[in-house]
Amino acid sequence: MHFDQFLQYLISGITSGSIYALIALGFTLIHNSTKLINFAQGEFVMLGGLIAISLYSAAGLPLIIAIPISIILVAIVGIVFERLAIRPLRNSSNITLIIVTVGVSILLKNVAMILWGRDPQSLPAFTGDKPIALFGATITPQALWVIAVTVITVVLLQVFYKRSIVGKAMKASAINPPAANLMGINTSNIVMLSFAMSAGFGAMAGVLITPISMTGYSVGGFLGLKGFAGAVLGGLDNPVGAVLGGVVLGIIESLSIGIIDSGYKDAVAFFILLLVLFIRPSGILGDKVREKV
Amino acid sequence: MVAVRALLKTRRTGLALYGTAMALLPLMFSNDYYVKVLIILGINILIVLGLNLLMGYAGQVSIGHAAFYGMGAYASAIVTTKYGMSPWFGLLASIILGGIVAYGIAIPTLRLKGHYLAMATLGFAEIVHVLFLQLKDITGGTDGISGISTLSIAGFLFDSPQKLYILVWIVVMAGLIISINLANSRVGRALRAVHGSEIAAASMGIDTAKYKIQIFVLSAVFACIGGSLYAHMAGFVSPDSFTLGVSITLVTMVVLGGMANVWGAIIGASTLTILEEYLKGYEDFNMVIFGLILVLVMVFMPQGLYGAGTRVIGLIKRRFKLIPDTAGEESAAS
Amino acid sequence: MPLLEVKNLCKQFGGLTAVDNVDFRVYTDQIKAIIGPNGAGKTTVFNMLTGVDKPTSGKIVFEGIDISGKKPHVITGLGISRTFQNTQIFKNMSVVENVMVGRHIRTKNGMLKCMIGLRSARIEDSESMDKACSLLKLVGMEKKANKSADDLPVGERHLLEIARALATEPKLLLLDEPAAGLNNEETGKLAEVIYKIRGGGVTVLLVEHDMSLVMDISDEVVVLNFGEKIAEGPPLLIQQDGQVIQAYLGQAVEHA
Amino acid sequence: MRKWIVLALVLSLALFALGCQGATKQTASSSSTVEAKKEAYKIGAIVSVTGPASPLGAPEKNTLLLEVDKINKAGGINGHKVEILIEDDQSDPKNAVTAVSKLLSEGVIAIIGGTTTPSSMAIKPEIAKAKIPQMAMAAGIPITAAPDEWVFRTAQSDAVAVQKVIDYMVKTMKIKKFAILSDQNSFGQSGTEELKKLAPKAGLEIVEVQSYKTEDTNMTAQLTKIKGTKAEALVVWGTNPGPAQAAKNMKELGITIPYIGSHGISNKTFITLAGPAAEGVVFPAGRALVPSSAKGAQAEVINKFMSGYKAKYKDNPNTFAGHAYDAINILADALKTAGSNNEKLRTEIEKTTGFVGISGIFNYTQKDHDGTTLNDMVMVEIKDGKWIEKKATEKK
Repeated sequence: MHFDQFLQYLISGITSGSIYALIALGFTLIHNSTKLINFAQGEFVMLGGLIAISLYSAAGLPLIIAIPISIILVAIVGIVFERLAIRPLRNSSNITLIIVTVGVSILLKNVAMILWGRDPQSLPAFTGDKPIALFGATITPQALWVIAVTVITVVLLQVFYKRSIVGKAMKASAINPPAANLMGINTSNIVMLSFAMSAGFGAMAGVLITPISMTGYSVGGFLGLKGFAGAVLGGLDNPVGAVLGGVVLGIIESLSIGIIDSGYKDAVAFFILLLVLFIRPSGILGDKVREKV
Repeated sequence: MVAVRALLKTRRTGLALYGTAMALLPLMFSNDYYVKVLIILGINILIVLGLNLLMGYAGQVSIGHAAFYGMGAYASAIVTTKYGMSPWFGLLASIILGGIVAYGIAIPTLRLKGHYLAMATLGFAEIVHVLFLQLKDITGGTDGISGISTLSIAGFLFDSPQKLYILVWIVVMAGLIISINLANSRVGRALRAVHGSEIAAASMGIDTAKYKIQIFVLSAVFACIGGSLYAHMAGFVSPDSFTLGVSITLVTMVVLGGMANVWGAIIGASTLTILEEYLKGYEDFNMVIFGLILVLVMVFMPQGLYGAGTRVIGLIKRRFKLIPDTAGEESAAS
Repeated sequence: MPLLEVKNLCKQFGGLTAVDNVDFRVYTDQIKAIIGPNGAGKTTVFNMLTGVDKPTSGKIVFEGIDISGKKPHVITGLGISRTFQNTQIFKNMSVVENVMVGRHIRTKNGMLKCMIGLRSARIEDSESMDKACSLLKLVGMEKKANKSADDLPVGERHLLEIARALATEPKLLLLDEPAAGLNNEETGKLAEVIYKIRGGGVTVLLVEHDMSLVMDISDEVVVLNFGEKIAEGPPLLIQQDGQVIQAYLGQAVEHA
Repeated sequence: MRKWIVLALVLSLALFALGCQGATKQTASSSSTVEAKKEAYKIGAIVSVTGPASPLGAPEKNTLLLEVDKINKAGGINGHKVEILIEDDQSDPKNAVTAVSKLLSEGVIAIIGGTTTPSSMAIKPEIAKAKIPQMAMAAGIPITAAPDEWVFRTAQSDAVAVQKVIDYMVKTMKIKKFAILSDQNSFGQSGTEELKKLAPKAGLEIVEVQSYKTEDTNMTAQLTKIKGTKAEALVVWGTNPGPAQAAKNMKELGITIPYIGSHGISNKTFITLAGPAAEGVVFPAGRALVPSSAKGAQAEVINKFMSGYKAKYKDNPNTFAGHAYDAINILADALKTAGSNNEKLRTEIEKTTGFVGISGIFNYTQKDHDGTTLNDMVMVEIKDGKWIEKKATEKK
């Protein structure tokens, strides 16, 4: 393998990987406040992309306005979702809640199919689509957008968790909801906020990747799966881990195409994921949880 | 003691009732379609019974049982079409293959907890799915395998849905009896203990790893038998039938019916299978309605259909003072 | 020969030393208590005795067998059973079923026999049931046998755990703060239960914060502070030990 | 406990009864129930209206409803109205297996379907057992492989489309080496297998075979590998949106070798999605795409169908809609002379000659159940966002 080829695989992997990373972040957010896996996470991504497309091409709004509106609308969807389907069940078992998110995901996906049709659609790249050459490899400006936003988001999230009161409250309510409640934290609002944020992040990811990969009603399941895998690989409770996991997953996929065979890329990626879990049962950067008895 | 005997007796009456009813059901339909739906229903019940033992009793989530379902189907398909062996060898092969693979994957995987375990089983199923697609010489790739022969006993061919139905329901009844026996036995309690508190279970002398692996293998074997029966009914298998979506549907059946209850598994599998079949006519709105019903049921009946039913019956009993208040408390609390 | 001998037991979590070079012995038919302030390493010692945690170094000898680092279910089989500070009852089962789980190690029917529902499995099951009922009677909970364990108040959860632990037919019973959350009357009952257990030939080692209970029932007391043993002896001596008073009792008084 | 069992029983029975009733009601309402003097001809169809194959199946369903409506408005077939019962297999052959029994129990005289190769294969044995004609709309080779007494196909077999592509590479482009990038679904894999089989016979060398999952968001890694080879052209075999993604990624990587597509991209969606990257893409398609390439009668048929479809569904029909059109109309033609007798109907379909359809001029025989030939496809190039016929003679 030539160096420029290797570099291209790497760039290709990082491009897909940062898409997975952005979605993985959404998983971490909800997991960090509820210990839940939200199977509808991918649908937020899909909704974000499709709403932005409609605002841009049907309503004729400029991107800079269409994008924030789309993110806000999806965040509202997240809030409604939490209020109607998650909140009534806050005393139920985790698996029950997960099945609810599965139901919501089926619902959102198929409503989107009726609203937007079956064909995927695209958005123009934010800053042109002329590829940038880099040591014999190329990268698109939109991929740089994705990478930059991922990095900025994860830094801001770290600051948010470590410095802000709300962020600390979020972590506290995940670790021990009754105790957090006693400390005067409104855990119910915290959960709602985390759903809103997670949905918003999902929508942002959707908007960012639509120019790269196009968005149709059915992309949610696939992207959600990759995001979930990335989050688990990195450690579900750690945003930095989620980003790392997503990017590593993307690079593994890309390199396995280069070295092995594209038909087996998903198998290779999941195989490595399993290996990592067998060695580190809580992901690369995940905390080892000890049960207190 | 008396209570235990009484319980055993009702259990048997229940089984006999359900068994006879299900055996008589196809007599009501001369139509192949209904019988085929009943066969699929039977296969789903079998798999969900096994998955319920794993998830509901032992508390270990698997989002990868479509892999075993598929492995059972492919093993049968390959053994009968490629090697021309008797379908019974196909069934046997699928049980052996499923058992060995499940055992191998269970040892490292079941050390994981919660979502990590869920992801690992999911990843395993995705790998198996890729293998179905890519090992073209063995599996036929996307086109799948056709021309799978039908089962027969001593010259009696199970070549019509009505005949195959009998076999499927015998298998389902066996699965049901096994599940009921296991659920209320020493091993069943050990499994529930692992679910309730793994650390306490270990301190009570339960080899938690061993039981987790055993029940995983058992549930995988149930799924493999289901797959094998499916292959011989349909005569055709392809990777499209064993996707992540199928794994998730199976988990949904377990939770919807009510976990850790054998009858809950039956209710869950029956409701969802029939609902899916019923909604097919709605085409574009099919899955919208399906998703909506799923969300509504879970929001209003978080214990699943069985749990909600017990509660309603408890309320009715108390309303009409059929039983003293104290006993009512018990069912309301559970 | 002591029933249990702990030699130079150490446990480190990362850089933190939770248990540091602890020695003690428990003799048959004793009631022995381990006391110490929060974070002294008492529960960690229990976790190592029962195989939940592996010792970093040191030895645990039970009836002449080195059990350090053995798996929990193996140790239970040898005759050590325990209860938990944060009760670990099986909430998904009824009270009597909880106790029946304790019979697991003393019964034999495996997966296959249970699946088929063999007669031997059923006979064994009803024996487990009888035994469980008699143990519930011992702790005074026979009336709640068919209740869901999840509905029990804290105090009864501790009693249920004791019954469950006894069902494994232990030679040594470890009780981790059994009196936590109990009122005076209940604590009195608990003391009676513990005496009855000893009367039945089971040695008891307990961790407890309730000083009056400890001083009342224990034959001997071990005091831990910051993972180290600072004193060991009969309750009366311990109460007068300067180091103990300084490190522990004084502090406890302040807190009280 | 006992009450529970009873409840479980009642519940499953009730739901089941409900299910059966509801399902039949649904099929009735989706068919055109026009008062008929003679008994209506019931035709069944198994189509992937939802699920991953829905971009193919949904237009097929639309077309079937449209055409049946047309036939009935024209007075039916010899006075018999046509009733079409459409079942959705949700792109899973498992559902096709139950759907076929449902249709057979309704007493259909022929079944159109399935949309995909696996579904078509899954229902083939059952239909053959019932001895009624099956009109498959999928391209996989094994569908019309023996035993093929009862199955016909209206999609151009993959062999035809692939041969067209190979001829184009050999005769027009005059190249020796090419690479393949295909979807991992049945459409892409069937095409790949056929390319692997036919290319060596034409003296072509396949230097690289890559694939992608239908939902993949980025194909630059696969393309990088192809870039490193000596391929002179890239053949991309898949349905939307994959091939559009590939076209865009090729541009980004600066890969300049020609892009040859499959008939899976013979629709406007590809041009919309790929944008400027679609320019210069060449692919095989039925003549419907470039009506000017069709002669006389076929041009008229195509134009009429396209305007009719557009008027009703506000959308352009794609290749797959054409397969449905051909299937229902060939059946209708055969029914005219044969009536509903199954043996006669099959013989009549086998006698179909010169049927002017969307996907080609169909000539079935007892041996050939594929109907179409190389001549029924043309190579099409995308220029300024429009389709033009790429004449084989152009470069000579």
